[in-house]
Amino acid sequence: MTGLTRPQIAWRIAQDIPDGAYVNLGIGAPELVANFLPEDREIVIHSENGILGMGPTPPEGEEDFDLINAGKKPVTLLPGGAYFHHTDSFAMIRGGHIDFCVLGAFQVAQNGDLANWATLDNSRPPGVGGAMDLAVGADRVLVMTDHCTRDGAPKLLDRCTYPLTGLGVVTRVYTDLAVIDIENDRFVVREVAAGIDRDALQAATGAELHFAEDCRAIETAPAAGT
Amino acid sequence: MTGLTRPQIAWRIAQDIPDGAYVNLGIGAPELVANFLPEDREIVIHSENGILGMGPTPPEGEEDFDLINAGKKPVTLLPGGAYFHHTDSFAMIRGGHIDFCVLGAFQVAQNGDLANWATLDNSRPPGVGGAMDLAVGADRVLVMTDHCTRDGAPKLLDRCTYPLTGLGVVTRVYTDLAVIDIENDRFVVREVAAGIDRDALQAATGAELHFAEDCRAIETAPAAGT
Amino acid sequence: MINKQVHDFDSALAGLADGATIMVSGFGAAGAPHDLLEAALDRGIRDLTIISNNAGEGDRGLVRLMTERRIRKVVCSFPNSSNAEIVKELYSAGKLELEIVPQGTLSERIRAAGAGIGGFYTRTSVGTPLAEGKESRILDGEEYVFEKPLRADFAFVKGRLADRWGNLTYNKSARNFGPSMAMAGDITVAQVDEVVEIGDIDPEQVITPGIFVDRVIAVR
Amino acid sequence: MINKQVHDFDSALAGLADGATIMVSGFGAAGAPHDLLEAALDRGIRDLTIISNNAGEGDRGLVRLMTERRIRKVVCSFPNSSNAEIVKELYSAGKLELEIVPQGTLSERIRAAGAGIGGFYTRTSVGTPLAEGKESRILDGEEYVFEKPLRADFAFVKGRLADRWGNLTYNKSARNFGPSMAMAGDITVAQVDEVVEIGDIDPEQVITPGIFVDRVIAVR
Repeated sequence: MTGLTRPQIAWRIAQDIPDGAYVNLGIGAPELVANFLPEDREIVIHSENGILGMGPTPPEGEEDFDLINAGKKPVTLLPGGAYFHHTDSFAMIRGGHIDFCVLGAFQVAQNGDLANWATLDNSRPPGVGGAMDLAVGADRVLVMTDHCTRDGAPKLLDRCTYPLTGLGVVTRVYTDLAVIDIENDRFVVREVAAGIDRDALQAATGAELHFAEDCRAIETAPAAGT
Repeated sequence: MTGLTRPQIAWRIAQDIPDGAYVNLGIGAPELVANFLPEDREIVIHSENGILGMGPTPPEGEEDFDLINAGKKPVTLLPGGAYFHHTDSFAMIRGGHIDFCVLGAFQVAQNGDLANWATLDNSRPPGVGGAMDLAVGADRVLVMTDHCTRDGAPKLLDRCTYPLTGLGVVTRVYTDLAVIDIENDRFVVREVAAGIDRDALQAATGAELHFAEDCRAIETAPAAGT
Repeated sequence: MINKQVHDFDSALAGLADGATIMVSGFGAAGAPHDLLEAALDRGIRDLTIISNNAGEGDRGLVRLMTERRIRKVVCSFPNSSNAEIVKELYSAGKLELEIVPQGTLSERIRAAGAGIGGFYTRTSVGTPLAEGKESRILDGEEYVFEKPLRADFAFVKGRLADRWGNLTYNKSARNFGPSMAMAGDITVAQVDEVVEIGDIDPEQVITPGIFVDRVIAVR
Repeated sequence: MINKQVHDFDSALAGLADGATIMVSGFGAAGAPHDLLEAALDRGIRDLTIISNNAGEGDRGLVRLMTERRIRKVVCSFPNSSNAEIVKELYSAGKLELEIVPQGTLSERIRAAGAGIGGFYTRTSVGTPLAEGKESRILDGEEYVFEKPLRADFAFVKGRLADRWGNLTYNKSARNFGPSMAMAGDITVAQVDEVVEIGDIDPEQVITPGIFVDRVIAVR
């Protein structure tokens, strides 16, 4: 079953971010979304370490290691951007001022529960970062994830088995196989990747799927997918 | 009974503020203290509307009505001063960062209770301002007051009858007649104004006075008293 | 494109209705958004709840709304002003409801609303009439009073510079309640001296980031 | 005269003793006061409790203290780092105590200590393992968790400019935890790039007013 590439998922998510939105992109794969934001929209990216208006990676040799993103990689600041301290930054998150966040996930449950910070493996110290703040604070919590783990286990479940990040917080999940809304404690499939049939998608999912009446193929950008 | 003038009280208070102290001066008479701070000390005045390093009144014609003190009168800023917003300003007060505040009082009780924001007259709307924050937040709360009301009623009492500003907060009281510490729920007289005898002072006070062993005359500045 | 600048008061106040709760920045006249208040007056808005440090001073803004009986209630720390007898008159006549809040608690409650804090404990007002009816609690051996966040339908603030993203700077002590109120209004409208080009405000000097501001109007 | 500038690390760290709790600013390496931490290391200080967003990254500062087993406990949001395996090693071996706190809660708890807040309610962590054992409360129909202030004996912060009054500015996203930690340390020590003359920092641009800072040391 081959579905979307990560850049294709990122491109798809980017199409859902409207002009003027304030967005926080989680560490890792969600950072890719920044590369695909439509050029005719002005979208303000928030980084929890005290940046609004975060811009792209600087050219090699021009990095300033006092200007980094939440993943601790050098970034730039767009005109109109601002710096502020950590408590103010999390006041933005916790106070409900961020319109969208895009987070990775270990597991998502059909009731919107999110598990993305710890597993049941206790050999590594757990690290939560800002995930719990974003989960409860952002207006809409979008999840970007592979549909299954590397071992083929489903990540979309009737309930999470890993320690939770937030309860009932996820609004939409974007995977390599589908775009799925969480509505009334159910997974509602809005879009399916080309070539994936419904039975296969259901088999790869650990909870009952409900297909929207207007369920269609996931759009991909002509140029994306590399 | 004539004791100290207000400038003389202010001068006396100023002598107790050490070099390097952060001080908030209440609206009204306490503002006079700023005029008498010893010139060989560097004392940082805090104004609750967002100023540290407040300087003297500007020359006429140079007032900036965006640069005012808590009494809403034009002031200046000293080199090294800073502006900040109201919540940060009260974080300084409430977080215990202000070393001294000087407040006026309607009544002070021997247990350190302070009443300085409302009387029993309900015809006027009460206004508390920052008094309750200063009362609990400043390291030392100094009171500057006439010893008695205009009608001759004592303001230093065994307990306050007016609505309280703070409980057990006052550390020292400076009046036109005496300098009085509050220690173990008792008024301990440290200094008495020249020409005031102990019986007269006691008669003007609504609680028992205890005279310190080394009780002496209040010092006044040669040039003050005008 | 993001452009929060509006060019007339109808746009600045769109959605403001009778019965609204409005936060009003300012400490005395410094930082008071008089023009926004008077635009609300001109549009006939009434039955307002005002959250502001003072209940009006001088002869502009809140005092005019007060005089025209547009204000039902004021949540403030210090209603009295030497030159605004109207507050005293209406209060004495029972025609104005006042909620008196210690200044630091007022500011902290406003910030709490903007920061997603459900409530907090403060030592301010313990044992005083302003703590009556409020939960108290011993924490680490000290008594504290429970205080709740304070939000508003609109926040009116006054800045010095703004850009089209809504970033704000302030002038000296006129900063006062602006930054916290900007966080706590469902719709935050900033009256500023000047709207400058995007990028003209040094990102280190932005005091209120645009995320907290919905509309900006230049008033000279 | 006020002069908070010190010229050597003995003066910067005076009073720091074994068993101390130290707040350490920085998000990864940005804003981390490595030189203050290494001066503490050089002076043999041990048995430390560290409050910091990360438990060390790279090969300086916290990582060196960790490697030398000077740290008993870390209160942080994110202990893991791709290039600091020592944290994992010590943790797995039961030789390092960790208290994991959500990043926003960590920052808010630090601010609370500096601002005199006895505790506050947040929605962050509700229903998760990090809320276990904590009081929860329904406020306005939503569930919240009670969190307490977090103070320290020392706060080590890293600024860009300072003056002798202790006023600080920061550089870009290296600001991060500095301003809140500076409020919450009994003794706050700032490592800065440069100490400038009093009055050289624009009063509108002071990020941490000197009242929160006890000592300043320039490190190049």
